[in-house]
Amino acid sequence: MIDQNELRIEMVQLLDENGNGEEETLQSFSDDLLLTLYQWMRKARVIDERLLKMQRQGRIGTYAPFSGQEAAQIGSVLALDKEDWLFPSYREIAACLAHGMPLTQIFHYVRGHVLGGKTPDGLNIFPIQIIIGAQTLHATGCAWATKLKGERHVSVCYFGDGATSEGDFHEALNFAAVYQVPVIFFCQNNHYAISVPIQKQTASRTIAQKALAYGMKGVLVDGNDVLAVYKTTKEAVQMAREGKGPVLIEALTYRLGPHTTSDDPTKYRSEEEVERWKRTKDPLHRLRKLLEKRNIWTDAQEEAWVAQVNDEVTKAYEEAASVEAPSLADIFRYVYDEPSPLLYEQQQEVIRRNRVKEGK
Amino acid sequence: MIDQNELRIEMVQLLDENGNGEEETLQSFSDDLLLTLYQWMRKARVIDERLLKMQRQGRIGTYAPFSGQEAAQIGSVLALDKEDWLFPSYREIAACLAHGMPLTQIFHYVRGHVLGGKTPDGLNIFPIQIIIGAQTLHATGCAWATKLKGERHVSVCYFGDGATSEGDFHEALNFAAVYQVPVIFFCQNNHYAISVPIQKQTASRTIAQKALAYGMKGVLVDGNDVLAVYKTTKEAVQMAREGKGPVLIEALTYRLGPHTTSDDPTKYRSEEEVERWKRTKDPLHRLRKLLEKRNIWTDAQEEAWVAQVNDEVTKAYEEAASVEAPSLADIFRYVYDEPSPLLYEQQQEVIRRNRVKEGK
Amino acid sequence: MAEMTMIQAIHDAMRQEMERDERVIVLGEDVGKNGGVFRATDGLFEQFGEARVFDTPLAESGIIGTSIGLAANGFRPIAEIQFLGFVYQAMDQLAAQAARLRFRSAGRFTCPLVVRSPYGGGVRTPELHSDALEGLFAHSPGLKIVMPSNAYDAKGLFISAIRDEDPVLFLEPMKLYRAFRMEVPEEPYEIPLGKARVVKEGEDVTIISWGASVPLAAKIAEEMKGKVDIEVIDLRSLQPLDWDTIYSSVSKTGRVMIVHEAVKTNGFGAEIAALIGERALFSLSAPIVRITGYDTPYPVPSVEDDWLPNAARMIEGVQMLMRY
Amino acid sequence: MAEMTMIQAIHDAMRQEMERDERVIVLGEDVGKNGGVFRATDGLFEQFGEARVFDTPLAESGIIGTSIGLAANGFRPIAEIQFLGFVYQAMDQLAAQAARLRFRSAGRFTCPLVVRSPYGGGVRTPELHSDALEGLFAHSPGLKIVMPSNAYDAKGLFISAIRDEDPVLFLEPMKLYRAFRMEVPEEPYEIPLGKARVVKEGEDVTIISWGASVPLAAKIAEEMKGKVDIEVIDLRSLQPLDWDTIYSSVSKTGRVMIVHEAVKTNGFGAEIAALIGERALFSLSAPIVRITGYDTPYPVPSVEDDWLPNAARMIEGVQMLMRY
Ligand SMILES: Cc1ncc(C[n+]2csc(CCOP(=O)(O)OP(=O)(O)O)c2C)c(N)n1
Ligand SMILES: Cc1ncc(C[n+]2csc(CCOP(=O)(O)OP(=O)(O)O)c2C)c(N)n1
Ligand SMILES: [Mg+2]
Ligand SMILES: [Mg+2]
Repeated sequence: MIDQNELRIEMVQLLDENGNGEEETLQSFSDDLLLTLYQWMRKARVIDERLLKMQRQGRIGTYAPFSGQEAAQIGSVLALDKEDWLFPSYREIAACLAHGMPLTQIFHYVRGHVLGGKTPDGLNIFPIQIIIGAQTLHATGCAWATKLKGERHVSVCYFGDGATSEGDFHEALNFAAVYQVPVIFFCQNNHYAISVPIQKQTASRTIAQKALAYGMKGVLVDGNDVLAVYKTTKEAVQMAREGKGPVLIEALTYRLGPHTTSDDPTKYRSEEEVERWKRTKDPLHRLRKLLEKRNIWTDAQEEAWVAQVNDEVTKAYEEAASVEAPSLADIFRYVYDEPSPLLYEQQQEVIRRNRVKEGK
Repeated sequence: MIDQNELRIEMVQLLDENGNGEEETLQSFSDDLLLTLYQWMRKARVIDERLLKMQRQGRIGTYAPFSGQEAAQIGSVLALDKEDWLFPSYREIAACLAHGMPLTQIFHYVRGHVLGGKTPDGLNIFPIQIIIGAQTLHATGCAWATKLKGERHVSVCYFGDGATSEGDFHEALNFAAVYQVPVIFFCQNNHYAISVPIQKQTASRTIAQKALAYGMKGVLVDGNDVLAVYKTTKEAVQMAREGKGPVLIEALTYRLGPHTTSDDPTKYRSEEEVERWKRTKDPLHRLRKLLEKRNIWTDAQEEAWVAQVNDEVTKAYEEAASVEAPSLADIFRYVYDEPSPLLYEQQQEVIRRNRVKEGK
Repeated sequence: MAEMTMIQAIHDAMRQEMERDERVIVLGEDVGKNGGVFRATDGLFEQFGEARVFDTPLAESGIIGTSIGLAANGFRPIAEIQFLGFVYQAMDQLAAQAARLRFRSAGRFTCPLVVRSPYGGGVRTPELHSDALEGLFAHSPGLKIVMPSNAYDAKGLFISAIRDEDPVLFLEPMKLYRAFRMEVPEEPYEIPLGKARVVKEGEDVTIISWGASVPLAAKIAEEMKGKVDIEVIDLRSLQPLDWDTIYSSVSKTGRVMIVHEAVKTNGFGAEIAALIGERALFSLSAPIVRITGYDTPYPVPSVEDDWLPNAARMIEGVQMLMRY
Repeated sequence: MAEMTMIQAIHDAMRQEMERDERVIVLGEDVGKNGGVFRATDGLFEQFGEARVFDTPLAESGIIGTSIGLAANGFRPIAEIQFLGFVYQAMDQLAAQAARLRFRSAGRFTCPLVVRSPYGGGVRTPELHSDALEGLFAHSPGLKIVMPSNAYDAKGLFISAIRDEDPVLFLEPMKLYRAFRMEVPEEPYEIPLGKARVVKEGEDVTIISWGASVPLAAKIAEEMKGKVDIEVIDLRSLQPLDWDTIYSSVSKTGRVMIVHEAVKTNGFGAEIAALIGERALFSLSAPIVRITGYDTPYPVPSVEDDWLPNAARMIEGVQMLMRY
């Protein structure tokens, strides 16, 4: 009988919790790259905290914070080319930003503006997916198109541990492996799907091993080690780009905050557990240690950087808030290329009603 | 990286194509058991051939023959207790019969009678499932109920290689492993889903290895070796019954006939391929060889047995055909426990219309 | 009697039925330790333990599909779909499997299953959390559909749903979960499925509604009192449907307005209008008005209030009817 | 011109569009080497090769879901669902994903996808192969629904569907695949979506129908000629809907019968009746009749002919209408 206990699966880690690692490996990361990775992680953390605060102030809607998962998102997305495709869920704000999504666009989304899903032209980021797992199939289809056209772009699909239980995940990985399309399935295993711990989500010891069901390559990486994530993703992307097929990456990580702003995580996880991850495994912390060892980042620089990001956030918020509030009539433009006569009638009714309301 | 090429998966085989095997292992099968297995396989083959013929004569509707897969079905189902639950697809007529389904019942089904799905009381066989893979979840739920009630029945779910691509298959195996319920997922990998060969169905080298995605035990067995199927299933069932969780069994086999009576298999597979399976791998053939070696079955016995089964078929057909043809009004009884007033009205309309038609 | 919100009433019904009948079990995403994202199942895990209350993997088809097996083998599962917009993932298991098990097996197997799910708009949720999809299930024979509009009904209808021998979809208007408190008996009681409630009697116009839209309809009727005498009907269940109550009212008023949150085209409002056009045509003195969601996907929070049936649209509808 | 069956016309449309536009690709179960279980895609694999025609794994959500990605990234997939009864497995990808991609992205991404699927009864199929489920999709904004009733329309409508910028569900009445031959132009042509066809003009009764039921309606109209002058409308597409043609006819006849194979409750017939009740009420001189499948799951072969709309039921309906 085949038994998972006979599988040996090692987790890729380059930088341990204290910022130490094999010297040679670490040397392969230039100062510039380390700084870029760190600055993006720090920036993401600041933005996340500001968004959380704004939600509490009622300035934006329900929000799903990602603090704790910066290494997984930034490390993977910075390993991509700008033309590569992203398929995010609600949790991948950091990845989206680092791939080029303007912050104002994020504000449109969290403020419930009609433009919230309208990725700027030229940027290949699919709208944020709410239905858990559904985007895995879109990513596979998109990568399939890329392959058929002979382009070299890779599609990267983000999702959580919970998403691996959905049928769509299964069908997406199977199609991807059958057609050998250039897609990376990037699972951020943050140990919980809302309140459900990974042990209740699946009996498999890792998510990476699920790749075996599809004859696909799989890899487990320390998701709080941005260097490991970066390197692993780079390798996977290169394989995919060269036509060697899809890869499933499991990045082990942890969300430090609630599932969303409507969630009370004390119902289902202990303070000690959260504290442990916060204290010993914060992804920013360990890279910061390395930067310090290399003497390439100071407290002053950090302060200036945080201030600059805070400014950016304020400006982006103001810019977003200054965009005209949408009217219901707008949405009718996006149902079909051309509305049917009956739909057009409804749109006209809305416009009329709107005029009445505004006293015109 | 995790790679399927590092997996070692062996196929369980006890009896080779010439009816040879390890003497000691073969000795563990009593003459009685061998005879029962053989007689059921032979009986199934005769029934299948008769049903095919009747379909060609227009006496029954579309039919999905199973010839070639007798060892997989008979070997597995005879390893069960009578109270165990069966979840068949359209291809498992042999398994259903050997688990106790009356042949008349099969005739009701293939004749499109309302009673076609009405398993006799006391027999735990779910109605034949048409939606590929959907029954995997029912089997898991049923086994879960068994476990919660503290009963010792096992649920056995049959499906094909194609079914493993459906999301439901994935969700069913995942639930089964998470809750450690006593269910056996029995996949008859007959190498095709209608016209689609297994290589286009999945890139995984075996279906058995898909068990690893769920932290479940998996096993690959020669599906044309009834002894191997019997023994493997017995072991899996025992594990499940003892609370050691679900098992995925892949039985490698081949359907010798068309997918259904509407299918033309020459469109997608070569005659040589079919011939090879027919000539060298027929599951009846190799057990027959063993029986001959043991001197427990003669041509005369075979002839008598075939005649007896043919008789049974004729009688069952006649019995089924003598049951009153259903009327449309009957089906209204099975929509709800009690029809709603509007549905009752529709039923009355049908009854009235029927009376008019019959000139009453 | 106790003052209860609707979510408390639903919780109460579940708890009491679980106490009464050990075949009743609860499963779904986050329904256990977390007590459900709306706290509908709060405390059930603690009270009944992990052999009766199950946090499932994240898979809707899995939840409904395994519930069918559980139901066929002796249990009475209450399965939660966390938000109704996620039910598309379970459509086959609901509409082709649960709905047809009795039919397919000519009565040998049955599926006494309650699928409960929050639905409806006005609460600024992300996409696909607010969709009203009852119309899909009304087109799926073998399912029952119950949509309560208040705490009292919710408890009584829920208990009937659990005791029913067939699969029942129990759709809970999340906007109303904590909107009102009302007197609810502490002991268990049943409200039969298929009996509408006349919320308010009236002579001029009939408003037919269910779930989330009922309080709005009642409010309009109240507001317009003196000017227009509106009768408000709360269908409570769409399947089975209480045609008799609709018929009596329409015969009396001759003017009909149907209100629902689902998109207009092929919403259940269409079915009611069609039944009236078939069976009560000559009672009508005015066209049948439907006030519904527009024929677009449910929109983003910033415009949802204008998209939903609202007072302005309903009053205009009533005024139009009164012109006849 | 050539004499063609409907399946040939559909095949022809696919082949010609694939020749014209290399973004058009075909995927589905058994559509490649096997040419489809009804031979709709016969020869396409041989002509266009394995970079344009794909035998997919057995997974409907996978077929539609990957098609969305293909469509968003430059292709125009034609995806086959082998029988419409299997579409439940793809409901999320169809109704919540394909239908909403344009909406969700405020126009940035679109989904020019055709999902074709055989449907309809009378051919003695196993369970869930005959279900008419157009009503579910009519309640899903963002989708278009086309249901041809003959070879000529099938080709022109199919070509329009492929060239459309939005997802189109193209539902093919399998009973009619080879039932008739008719003259079909050999060159490609478009029939615009949203334009109904008046099959036969008449003064007394309007029969509104689509897909599989149209030939039956036409036959009844022919049979009753002299006694009742029946106008027959073939909607051709339900979304967009040609209300103007319905309205003209109803204004003229005042008597309406709607015929469809889907179950009655919340079928698309309900929507048409509701629109008439809303916009043409005072044109009516008789109740609106719906002749449809009964409100049960599609039954076994031995009783399906009585379950489906048939001549006896339709004639009775017309006679009832003429009593007003
Ligand atoms: C199909 C579907 N089912 C349920 C939900 C509700 N829901 C939103 S997030 C979530 C948990 C997701 O967990 P995971 O995939 O681990 O991602 P994480 O939130 O941890 O990043 C659930 C159940 C949903 N959005 N879609
Ligand atoms: C959900 C669904 N999709 C498609 C079909 C059509 N169909 C019937 S059998 C079949 C192939 C099944 O192959 P497999 O699972 O290998 O079983 P086998 O027929 O070989 O025993 C297909 C595609 C179906 N019945 N249900
Ligand atoms: Mg998670
Ligand atoms: Mg097969």
